[in-house]
Amino acid sequence: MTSVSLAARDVSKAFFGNPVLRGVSIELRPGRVHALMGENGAGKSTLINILSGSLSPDSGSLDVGGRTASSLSPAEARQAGIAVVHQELSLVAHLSIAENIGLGAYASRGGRIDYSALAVRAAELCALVGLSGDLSRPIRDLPLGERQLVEIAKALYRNPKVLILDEPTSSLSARETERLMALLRRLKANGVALLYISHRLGEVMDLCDHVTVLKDGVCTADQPMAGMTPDEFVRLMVGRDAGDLFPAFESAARAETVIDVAGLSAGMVQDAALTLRRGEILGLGGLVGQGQEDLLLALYGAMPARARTATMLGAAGLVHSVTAANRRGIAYVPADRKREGLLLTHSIRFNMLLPDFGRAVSLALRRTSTERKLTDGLARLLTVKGDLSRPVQALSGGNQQKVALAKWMPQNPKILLLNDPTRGVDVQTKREIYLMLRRFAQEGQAIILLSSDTPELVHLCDRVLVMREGNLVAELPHGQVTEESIVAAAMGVSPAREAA
Amino acid sequence: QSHCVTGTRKPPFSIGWANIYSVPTWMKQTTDTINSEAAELKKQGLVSKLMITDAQGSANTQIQQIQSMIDANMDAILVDAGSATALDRVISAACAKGIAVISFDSLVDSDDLTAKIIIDSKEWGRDAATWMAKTLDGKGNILVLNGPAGVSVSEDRRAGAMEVLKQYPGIKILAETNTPYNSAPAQEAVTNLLFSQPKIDGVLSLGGALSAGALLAFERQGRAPVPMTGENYRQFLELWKKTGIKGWAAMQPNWLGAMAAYVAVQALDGKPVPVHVNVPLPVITDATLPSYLARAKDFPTDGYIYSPYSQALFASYLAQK
Amino acid sequence: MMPSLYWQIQWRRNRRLTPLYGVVLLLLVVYGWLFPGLFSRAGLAHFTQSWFPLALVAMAQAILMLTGGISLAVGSLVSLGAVVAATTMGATGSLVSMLLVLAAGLATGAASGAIVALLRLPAIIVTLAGSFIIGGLALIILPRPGGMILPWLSAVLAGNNPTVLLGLLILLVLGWKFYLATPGGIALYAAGENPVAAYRSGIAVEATVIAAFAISGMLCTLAGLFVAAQTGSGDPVIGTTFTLNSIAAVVLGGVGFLGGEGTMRGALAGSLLLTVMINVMFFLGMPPVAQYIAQGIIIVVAVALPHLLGRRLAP
Amino acid sequence: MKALLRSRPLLTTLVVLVVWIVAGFASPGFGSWPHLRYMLELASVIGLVGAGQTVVVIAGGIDLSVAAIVTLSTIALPLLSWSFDTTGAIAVLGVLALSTLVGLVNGIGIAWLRVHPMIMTLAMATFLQGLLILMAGGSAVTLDNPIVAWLGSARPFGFSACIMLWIVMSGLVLVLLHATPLGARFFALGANPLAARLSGVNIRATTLCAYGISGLMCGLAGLLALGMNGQGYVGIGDPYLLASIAAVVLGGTSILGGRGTYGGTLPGAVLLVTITALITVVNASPGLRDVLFGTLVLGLLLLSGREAKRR
Ligand SMILES: Nc1ncnc2c1ncn2[C@@H]1O[C@H](COP(=O)(O)OP(=O)(O)OP(=O)(O)O)[C@@H](O)[C@H]1O
Ligand SMILES: Nc1ncnc2c1ncn2[C@@H]1O[C@H](COP(=O)(O)OP(=O)(O)OP(=O)(O)O)[C@@H](O)[C@H]1O
Ligand SMILES: [Mg+2]
Ligand SMILES: [Mg+2]
Repeated sequence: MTSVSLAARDVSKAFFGNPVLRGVSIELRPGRVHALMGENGAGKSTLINILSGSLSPDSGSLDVGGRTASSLSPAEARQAGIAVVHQELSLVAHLSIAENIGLGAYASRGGRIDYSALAVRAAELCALVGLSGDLSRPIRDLPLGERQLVEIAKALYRNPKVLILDEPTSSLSARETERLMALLRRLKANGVALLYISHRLGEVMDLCDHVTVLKDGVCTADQPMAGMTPDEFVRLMVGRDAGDLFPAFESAARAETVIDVAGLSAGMVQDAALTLRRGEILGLGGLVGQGQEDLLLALYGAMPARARTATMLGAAGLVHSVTAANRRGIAYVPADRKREGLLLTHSIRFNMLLPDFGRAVSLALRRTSTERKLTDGLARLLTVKGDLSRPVQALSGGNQQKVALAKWMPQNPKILLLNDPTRGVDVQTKREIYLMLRRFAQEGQAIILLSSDTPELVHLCDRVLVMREGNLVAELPHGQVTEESIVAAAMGVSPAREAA
Repeated sequence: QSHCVTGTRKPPFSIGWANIYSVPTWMKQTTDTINSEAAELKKQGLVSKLMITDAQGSANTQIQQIQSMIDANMDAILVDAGSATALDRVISAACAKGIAVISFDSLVDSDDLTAKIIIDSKEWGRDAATWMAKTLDGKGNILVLNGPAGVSVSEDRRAGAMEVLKQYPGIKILAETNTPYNSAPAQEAVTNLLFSQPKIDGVLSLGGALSAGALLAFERQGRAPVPMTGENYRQFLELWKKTGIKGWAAMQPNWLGAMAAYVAVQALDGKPVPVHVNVPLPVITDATLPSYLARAKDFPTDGYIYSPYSQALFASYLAQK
Repeated sequence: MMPSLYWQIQWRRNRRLTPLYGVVLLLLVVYGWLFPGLFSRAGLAHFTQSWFPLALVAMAQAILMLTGGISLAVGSLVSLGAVVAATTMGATGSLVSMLLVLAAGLATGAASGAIVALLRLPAIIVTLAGSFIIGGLALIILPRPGGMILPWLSAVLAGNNPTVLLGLLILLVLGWKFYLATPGGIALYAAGENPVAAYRSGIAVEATVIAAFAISGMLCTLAGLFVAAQTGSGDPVIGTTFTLNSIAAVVLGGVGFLGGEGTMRGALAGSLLLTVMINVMFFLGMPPVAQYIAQGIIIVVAVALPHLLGRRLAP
Repeated sequence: MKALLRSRPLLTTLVVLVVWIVAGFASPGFGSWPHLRYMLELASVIGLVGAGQTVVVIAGGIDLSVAAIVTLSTIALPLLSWSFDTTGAIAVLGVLALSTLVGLVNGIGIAWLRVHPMIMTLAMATFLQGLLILMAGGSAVTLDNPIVAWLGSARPFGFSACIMLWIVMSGLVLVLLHATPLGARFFALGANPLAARLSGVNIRATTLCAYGISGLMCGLAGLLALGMNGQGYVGIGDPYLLASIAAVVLGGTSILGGRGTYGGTLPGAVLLVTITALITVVNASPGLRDVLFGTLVLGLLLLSGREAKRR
């Protein structure tokens, strides 16, 4: 053992009798990027919560800076130079970006927070992670992607010796991801020990030197990255052979338009024109926070909007409320499941039924048996395992996302507005979701897919619209969609909007 | 010359009525008597306007409102105090500005004002307890029903009653209660006591609607009602008659308000007014009960049946030493 | 030059409250117009005295609500403060008595906070039970209104000169601003809005909550001390109405029920609105019925104004 | 955690039973059936107000106007009585409609004007106070509404009519909360209004329903209080504001919304009445009695009311 920055030895953890980690060991070394891989619910976040002092293990020990302890407190972890970018972001919504970045570790002068020092340092870090704009904005006003950048900046603020990142890129676009990768490489060169969790295989293989794979709370691999192939990875995580991640592209678009709006303005969105046809999958890309989300919300009636002309599903005019949208057959899956998608303290079953409550017009009593059948079916479809009466907050992040998506299935919506639907979802499930989207399209549903995961846009979409500063700046047909073309359009490098 | 009044104030006078809380029916009835007295005095050219404030039960707000009355330079301020001591300073301030301040009903402790229209709460308690002791021949188990704790009227009545009861060792206090001066909470408390006290010979109720609640409690639990004191609350008087108990009721007549307005004008008008204006405690007995009930329909069902009043009556009390 | 980060943050927090400030200002102008004496020394003094105790309890309530709590014991604590001051001042002198008052608030507050934070009981019901216990103590100490406050103290705090009171208020607000700009102050917001995030960021959430309760209790008994000075005596039930009024002031001032949202300025503006409204209605010569109805309407309008004006706040 | 949460109502019920048994041994009259029945009668009024309060709190709000609505309905009953209405049914329906209407106005202020529930309902309470000054002591006639009198005092089969009404209403409320779509929407709205809205819950309609139900329940409670007291008066509703909130929270419903059940409010209401009764029969100074009351509430809360641990 040469130098070990942080290690867990044989740790186990159970929640209410359900073992989540069983004798897992992991060793982080300075100047090495360590990948932690596994399916949704494999126990990755639990392990890093133990490493960072947010949870205490039931058994096993931790080695920190040459000392062995049975558990850590968050304060001790911080003293040991451990910083975490949490998957479920640990930001305070009503405080400003800058205050969040420094939270719990402010430099103070005469007892007071040194705001000017904080401003300087926060601005520096924001530039580093690629977050622009006013640092006094409260977190609640930021789209998810930007929150993720703040969370990263917050971890960096602590000058960590050990940096743990739990799906830091799950809502970042290619451009921000690239920047983050460069940053992490620099940290690695400076001797920081990194632990990196992601469901985006490409990133992991690019960045990481060593990998630990968890399956059902047990370590199934702990080896150098060199020589690993994607297929091998999937086999280690899932236990069987992987197929292709993306189904073969085959357009199902029909002639009939379901959305035709022009001059749409809402929130950041200015004067956007957009058509969507039955059976079409329309991608929405660009850097984070360029107004893509506002566009979806406007079409969903969840945000005040106006349009010069609008026809949606044959009826004139925009929808002006969510209930009206649902009635017309429009459904929306938000990216920030915790805030916008789920009732965290309620059961998985209750969450899956949510839109059905909204739709039931009669005051007749709910029938438990029907509800049970429905939810059991959805759980099987999306491989959400375990007791459905557990609160949804007890699910792993990826599985929560599945629940947020599942609830719309019984509605058979005619238009699906998806805001990063595979955020934090493991490869296996991603594949299932992609297949499902294809099937929906073939059945004639129209889909708008806002995605930060560029390969999704490349492989799934009939067309991709790219947004920049609230404007639709490019429209790329399937064949022309590449990672480069999207980034170029997003950065304003490409000429004006190309014709479809 | 009366206390506070400087003689520079000329009729018609402006009067402020600083009510502690105008929602309860007793207060509404009182305000009505003040209104009609003010109307009368207006006709006589003595009053120009009547300004009413409502402190919503807060002594602090009452201070604020009296301060506003001082700021508006009212000629007189009538006060039903939310606290016996809290208004001392603001009342002194009013007095210092030559404003006639009249305290009635819930009195202030201070004497730095034009007049207090006194129905002695201690005496109230003494008389009630004396009646009860005599009725029980100095021997028996009683309940004592008090108003809210920490409020001077309630504490003073109780102090008076205890003074008397000490002299009757044969009378045993089974339990005491503290409730707002309302019938429902009193009924609840007495009912609970009925279950734990098999033998009760009398209920010494020290005010308001408490006795009505107590009688209802006896009735609803099928217990034979017992001798009871009380106040001129209409529901109590009606139940008193209906159940045929031996009863006794004192009265805090609502026309104390009208009288306060009258006294204020007298003082401002240069008539000498003593700081302590005593009003003999009006009492209702089995004998006088019918005369009150005969007028019941003129009063709200959840109100108080007070005795008739006139300026002549007020004048006679003022003249009393 | 760009305003500094600190001021930018402050400005953002304030912006949402502009309509409320507008209503308060309007009422103040109307009041000053109806009663020009307001601008005299004594006029200002008296108005400040009316406002001061409510301002203090609003601050006390705001601190708790920022940490995601609430107190129904505010009124009892005010009574306790008044009673302790009025019963001890004669025997111990003013300084010791004042210290006793503050200590009583700190101790009861910290005890409630400890019960809430360490035993994990809901603040609303703990403080409801606490209101009976504390109110009962006040009654035991002083069963009937009485006691006394040294006249010089009454004169200084509640005489015809507003300087001391305004000074005290400014001192408190500055104290609060200072506290807010310390790591402990921000911890208050963080622990209220997102305790898990606060905990993960290394903030001692329990300690923060207990500190908030303690400070809040002290502000309440301080209000009690002032009420005693203002009235020259003690009254064991004088504080009762402060409980609901403090909550009204704070919620009017835009402090959220779920913690972490809102400002002390808002709470103070809310308390000012409730105070000035009473005087304005008096000088407009409204009868009690109209006072109640107008009060209900003014309160709703002050809060609904942003929506009525078509301005949209984030849901 | 889940199992413990679910049994909060059960724990509260157990606490009530233990208190009853212990007090029954200490004082025989306390544990007698007529006394227990009487306490249930008292609890029925708190329980009904608490039913509306539970619904509102679960839906993420709070209703501070319950006391005023209860009073309003007792004062309004005589005003809505006509001589041709011999059964009193029209007056009763009129009162219930009026109280529901007040609740709906609360809902409109909250859902459309986006006024914070505390502010809206507090302002409504203030507004109603003004109205009560106008109404009270005016043309009020003695209560002679047969239905209300029956509700307040009848004991068919030795069981009080008001308790039976309470049981029926409890059943309805429990079904509403836990077995209807509307009930589910209350929970969704209280747990996360934004997520509920994006999932197609009609926030405005749901809010309106919650406050309407609260108004209706207050109206019913007012009729019961009126029947039991034989006489309405201004202030008759005052005790029910804090009592209803306390019953809700004692019963384990989260004051922050989204979690809870009326099944907890039921024993919560009984517990409050029981503690009050206990304190009444204790011979002590008023101050000491208050201290005892608070300590008992706190102590019993420790047995039944701990929140789940954070980590
Ligand atoms: N607080 C909790 N209470 C109960 N169960 C929990 C809790 N937190 C996590 N679990 C369970 O522990 C298991 C592991 O969860 P964890 O969050 O560590 O998964 P993960 O590997 O991070 O998954 P993902 O990739 O989806 O984020 C899951 O089955 C989850 O349901
Ligand atoms: N507090 C709330 N939180 C979340 N959503 C809300 C809230 N209140 C209302 N909504 C929902 O937000 C949607 C839009 O609200 P908004 O106020 O913009 O509607 P509106 O019809 O434009 O209002 P108005 O009719 O007052 O002009 C409505 O469908 C409403 O159900
Ligand atoms: Mg995870
Ligand atoms: Mg609109």
